[in-house]
Amino acid sequence: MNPIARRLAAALGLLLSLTPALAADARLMITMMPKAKGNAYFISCKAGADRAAKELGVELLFDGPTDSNAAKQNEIVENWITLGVDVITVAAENKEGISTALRKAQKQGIKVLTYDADALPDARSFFVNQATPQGIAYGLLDEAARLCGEEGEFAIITATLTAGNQREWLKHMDVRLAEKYPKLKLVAVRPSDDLKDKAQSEATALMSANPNLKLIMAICTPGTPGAAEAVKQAGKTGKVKVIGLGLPNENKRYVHEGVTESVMLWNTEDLGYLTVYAAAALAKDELKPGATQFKAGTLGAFEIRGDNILLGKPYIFNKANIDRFDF
Amino acid sequence: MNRYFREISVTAALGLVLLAMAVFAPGFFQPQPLLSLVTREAPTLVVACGMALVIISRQIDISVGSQFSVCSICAGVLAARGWPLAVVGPAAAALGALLGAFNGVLVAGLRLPSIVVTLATMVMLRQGLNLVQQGAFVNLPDRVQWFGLSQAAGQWTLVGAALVLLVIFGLAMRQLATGRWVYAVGTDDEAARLAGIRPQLVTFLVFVLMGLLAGVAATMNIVQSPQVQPAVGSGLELKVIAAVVVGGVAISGGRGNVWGAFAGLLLLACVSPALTHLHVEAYWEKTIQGAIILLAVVADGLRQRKRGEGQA
Amino acid sequence: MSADEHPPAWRKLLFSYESLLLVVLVAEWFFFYRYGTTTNRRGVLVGFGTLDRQFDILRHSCEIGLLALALTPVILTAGIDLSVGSLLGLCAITFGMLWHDGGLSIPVAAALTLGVGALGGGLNAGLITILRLPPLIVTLGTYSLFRGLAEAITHGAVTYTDFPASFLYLGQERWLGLPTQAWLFLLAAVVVWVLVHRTTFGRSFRVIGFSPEGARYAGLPVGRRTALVYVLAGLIAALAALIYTARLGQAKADAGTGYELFAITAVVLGGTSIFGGRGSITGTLLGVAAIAVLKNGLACLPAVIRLNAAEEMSGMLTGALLLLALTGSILPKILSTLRTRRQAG
Amino acid sequence: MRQTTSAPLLRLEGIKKNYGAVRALQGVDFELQAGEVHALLGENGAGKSTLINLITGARRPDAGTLTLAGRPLPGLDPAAARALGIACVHQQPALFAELSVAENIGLRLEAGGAWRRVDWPRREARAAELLQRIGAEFPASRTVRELSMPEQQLVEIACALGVGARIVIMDEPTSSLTRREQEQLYGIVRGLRAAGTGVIYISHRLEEIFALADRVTVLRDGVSVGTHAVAAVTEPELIRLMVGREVSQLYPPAESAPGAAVLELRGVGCRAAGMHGVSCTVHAGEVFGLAGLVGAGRTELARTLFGLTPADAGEILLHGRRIHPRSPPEAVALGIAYVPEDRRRHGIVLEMPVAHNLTMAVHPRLFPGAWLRFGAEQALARESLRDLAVKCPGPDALGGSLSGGNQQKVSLARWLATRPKLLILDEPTQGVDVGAKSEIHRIIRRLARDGLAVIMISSDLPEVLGMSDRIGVMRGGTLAAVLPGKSDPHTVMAAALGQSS
Repeated sequence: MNPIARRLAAALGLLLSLTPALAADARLMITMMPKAKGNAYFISCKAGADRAAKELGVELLFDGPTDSNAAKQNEIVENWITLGVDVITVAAENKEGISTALRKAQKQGIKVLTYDADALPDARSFFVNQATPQGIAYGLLDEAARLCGEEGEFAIITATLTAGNQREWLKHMDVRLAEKYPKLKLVAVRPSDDLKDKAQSEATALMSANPNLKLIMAICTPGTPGAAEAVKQAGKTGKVKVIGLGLPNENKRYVHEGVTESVMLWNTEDLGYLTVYAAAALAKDELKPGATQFKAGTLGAFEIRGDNILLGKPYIFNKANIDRFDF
Repeated sequence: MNRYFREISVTAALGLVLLAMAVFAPGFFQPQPLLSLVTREAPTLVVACGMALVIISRQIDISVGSQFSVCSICAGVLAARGWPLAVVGPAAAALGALLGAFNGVLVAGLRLPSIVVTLATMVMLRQGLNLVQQGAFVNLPDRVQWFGLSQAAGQWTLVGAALVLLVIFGLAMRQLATGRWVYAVGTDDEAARLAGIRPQLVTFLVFVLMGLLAGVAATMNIVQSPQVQPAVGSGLELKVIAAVVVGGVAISGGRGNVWGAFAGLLLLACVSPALTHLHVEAYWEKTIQGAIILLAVVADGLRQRKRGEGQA
Repeated sequence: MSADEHPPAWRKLLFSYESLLLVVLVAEWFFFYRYGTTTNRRGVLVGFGTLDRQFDILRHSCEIGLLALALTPVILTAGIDLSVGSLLGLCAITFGMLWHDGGLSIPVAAALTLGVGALGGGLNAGLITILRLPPLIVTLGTYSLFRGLAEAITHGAVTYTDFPASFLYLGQERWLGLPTQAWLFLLAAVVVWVLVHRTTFGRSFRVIGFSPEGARYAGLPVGRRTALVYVLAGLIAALAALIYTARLGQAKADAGTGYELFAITAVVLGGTSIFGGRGSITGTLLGVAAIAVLKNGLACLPAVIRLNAAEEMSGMLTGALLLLALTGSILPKILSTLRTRRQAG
Repeated sequence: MRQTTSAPLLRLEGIKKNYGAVRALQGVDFELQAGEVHALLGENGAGKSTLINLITGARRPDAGTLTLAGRPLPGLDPAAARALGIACVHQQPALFAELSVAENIGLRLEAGGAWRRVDWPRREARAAELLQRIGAEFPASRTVRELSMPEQQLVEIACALGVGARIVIMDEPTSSLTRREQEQLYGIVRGLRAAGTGVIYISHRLEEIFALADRVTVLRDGVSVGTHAVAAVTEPELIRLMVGREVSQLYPPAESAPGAAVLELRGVGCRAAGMHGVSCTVHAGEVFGLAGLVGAGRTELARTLFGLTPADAGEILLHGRRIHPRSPPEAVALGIAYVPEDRRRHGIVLEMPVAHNLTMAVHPRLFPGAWLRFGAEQALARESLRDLAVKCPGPDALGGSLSGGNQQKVSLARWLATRPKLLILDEPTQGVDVGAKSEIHRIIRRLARDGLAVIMISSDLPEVLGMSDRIGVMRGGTLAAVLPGKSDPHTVMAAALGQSS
């Protein structure tokens, strides 16, 4: 696999022939931190971000923990502070946890932006909001309710029991369930440790444990294909519906086979793209508090509400449209 | 049959759990889902067999999880580039054997403590994989899944294959001279040397075998779904070690067998689905698994005390 | 890594494993100082060479450093404790719970947390000394158990935050020029050093590590001494939990996941024999430093940054370093055997 | 007496072997005829074990030649040696503790490839037959871990028999056997000789050699100093050859009059240790010998007094005060010292400096407040080393680097440093060379004279008789008789075996 070869060669090459230090190029230095590097969701964010960086001619540093880990996020931010970068953009694993480090960055005159998952308001200038936790939770739940006819049993597969954003979504869902879908019953929440295979096992168990389960909702990207595979193997395609967060590429085959009804996700590439543009603007003082609109390169204008730059409604990918996306 | 007390007691415990499930959650036994769950554990069983050997020879290998991942991804990449499974499988096994051989050289050749050596290789392999793969899924062509057979056929093939391997190892460890040599080396390698056995060689081969089985298991895993995730197999090492130990293989070497490991694995593996069926909240899972491990060793301890071995 | 704590002759000191490690560490440091430090566009000195960075390294390595300190006596007795990382997590949420839900004052909650840590260590100690069970397995069990309890108590969900600044000072501010927790770490290091190198406790640890039977027949209280190392480990894990909580300003059930491996790596890299008996606290400290500098230094190398591969590379290099250290430690043996072979042939 | 003109079964010529700097063998010649028992004598460190290792192929000689029945054997390894019919009964049995007796024997005897199938029934049958031949009472299915030391020794011997060996090496085979088992062993050895097997017999017990051997070769400092027909030499001559000097008399006379009672036992027992109803009194300044067969409960009694297996019956009085030691630390605090039988596993810590070994039992006294005081430690160590004339480079030398006799002295010195009231010695001279043996005896005497109460466990009957002021004889877990010091061997033996004499 030559990408591998290339990476390794690059790694060694760069390490040995010690490249000119960062200062050498006088370009803006923007950093971007995902919750977890390995996560396909953020990899596609990076794709968009890289595109933006190329257009703007800024240096983009993309780094984060390999597993979602609040402590590591802080350490990396602190490292960036001492590297004297211009802008730090973070998808916060834990609101309070990260904020201490971010405030420190602001004190050093580094601009701070959050995307995907927000930190405390006073720890950043803007939050690139792909969709509020509430929006995601309600979106998924409404879709689920629609598919189940607003009644019956459904189950949820999460990343880990401790993942912050997941808990937040679940909280909103509980509220929504209570007030809007009394007949819809959440029978179980099972962790998948962000492992597709574990999600598959869990889903299998869920189905046999709850014979009249109508739907499985996976709220972590590896979970959705995992659950779908389980349903497919159980031969319950159509009988037990699968929805969840996920990237088109990982779910196309299941959507086409009719295992997965629909996958919800905002356009992650755009998210990355917008974030970098906003960051650059922030550094150049083109983006100031109080702005109500922001124009991001080829994507055109985005609305700013308060200190939230809104990416727009999440997409619902389904048979009809999923082939139009490649990320 | 005092000699096989542990194996029997674990099997009994497993029986009890299954009985309880039959009473409180008969749904647990629907054939199809059960088959799927068992299939998911088939690769783990293969790895557990290897781990049993390693621990019987008084070593330990905590790098199996990483070996498993590396083999899975490489196998996946090869398959994705259109290599036939008939080539991919052996290739993965060979790669595993190679990784195992590396551990083997350090442990048997240089006589370094296996726990530290494999700790190092575990980190190196895992991080190396992260470096080159960056967490990206590998999508497999459709023909790969279930070896291109029907799903049921594929699942039975995998379960069958795992069980065949289990039986082979079960018999080999008891009936073949080599098998007994592993026990001999695990009990006292100097005595083994005097008895004309070559402990270094045996240890080395055990590690190679461990790696090979990890490779085989990886292949058995990737054919179960159309994608491979690089994070696959993280935490596998502890799961397997726990299973083997619960199954009555003594960490001090020379005692136990793969049958016990099999029972131990099943016991630990059915915790999660059992909880799901009993509608117990997921966050008790780790606690219960920990409790089972402790229970098993405590049972050992008490029994040894009764035999008055605790003394002196 | 000599077995006796005698103040050794300068020769011995010069050729000791520790001094070798020190050389490696210094080389490492200067390498990163040279290639990891630059001035950025605004002409500000940035990167590895800055004082801030050095302090960050200190702050980031305190928890793992503490766990390494905790593990050194354990490994000296030829034991192992895989549960320290999980215990850190359990203690972190215990503290959060006691303070937030229990409404206790910070000092009281902290004290109780230390108690819980000692208790957790006590569980290991009891199973290992009273039932004479292999530490590897016992702590493998408690490794799951403690983490499991942490998740069960919080349902995995609860995250305790909004700790008072007075407490966060412990993990985020400086006192007398150094990060506050560094002082605590230093204190712990000194205490453990004295315990291991200057008291009969440390001596008995080694005896037990070399030959538990020999220790028993020498009239040493083997059970109590062995129990002590595990209880101590639990206590220090609890301390690490407090510092961790203060540094992040949050207590969560996943605190300290995987730390045990880093700690063990540091201890072994520091020259403590996994078979017991041999090793030193100095070595452990150097081991911790070597790993911390490597990890943070790589994160300052432009090449590595551009590949966003700091974590992966430090992982791989640490592993390699560990293998090198091991091979180095047995090199003399190999050479001597070769020499005798040559004489023979 | 056999003809020594026929071509020897085994011949060693000019054998040299170094371990690093240590020159273990510096030119040894040795020959073994078919159908003879050839005793190998020599102080510890004279090179006996090295020689065995060379013959069994465990090690390679640096120089010299081995010829088996006229055929030279370069590059011999354990497997090859076994194939040539060379078997060895090791002093410390090298067995697989976790495996069954049958398997232990099988692993040693069965030749053949790695992939051959194990024929369990045949294994079991063969093992059973061998055990029966040497009159062992335990089944072949038993796990070795559950066997006693002598029983394990018998397994070793069974292996040697099993190979149908042309050469059998026996390294102190009787050191831990009971009298009855010894007699059985003698029978076996004579049987082997009659069958034309060559037996190399190593022992420190001269009477054994005179009872059994045809010829004897003496090693000293890695050189063979002569081979003699046993019929043609006397004990003193042999001893002179071994130590290279005249050892006036092995057992120093009792010179002290027993004083006040130090230890008093009233029906002491311990179920776990299988010991019961022991009553006796030991006085200051006396050596109380404990005779009896192995497994009669002597070591068990010692371990009970030392708190390793606390007593659960009767009462123990020390200087008239009731005591109940529940653990070694308690026993030590009470002034009880126990020098264990197994030097290398219990007596000293091989990996640690002599100084640490010497001070191990006196931590509380020597290091008040648990603070190590290196100066005091060194001083104490030097003093002890001087007192007992231990041959070693200095306090910082590792315990493992010392010879057996000196290790024993260190182990003894450690306990003298505790200034005990009661000193228990368990087989103090087992596997110790003649020179060191007599030195240790003199030390014991001196201690008694200085008013210490000494309990000396020994399976070496002459030693017990020679050293003891009074002799307690144990049988079946209890004290069967207490006899005066100068009783004759037969009464003691009779008491030990339970016959009324």
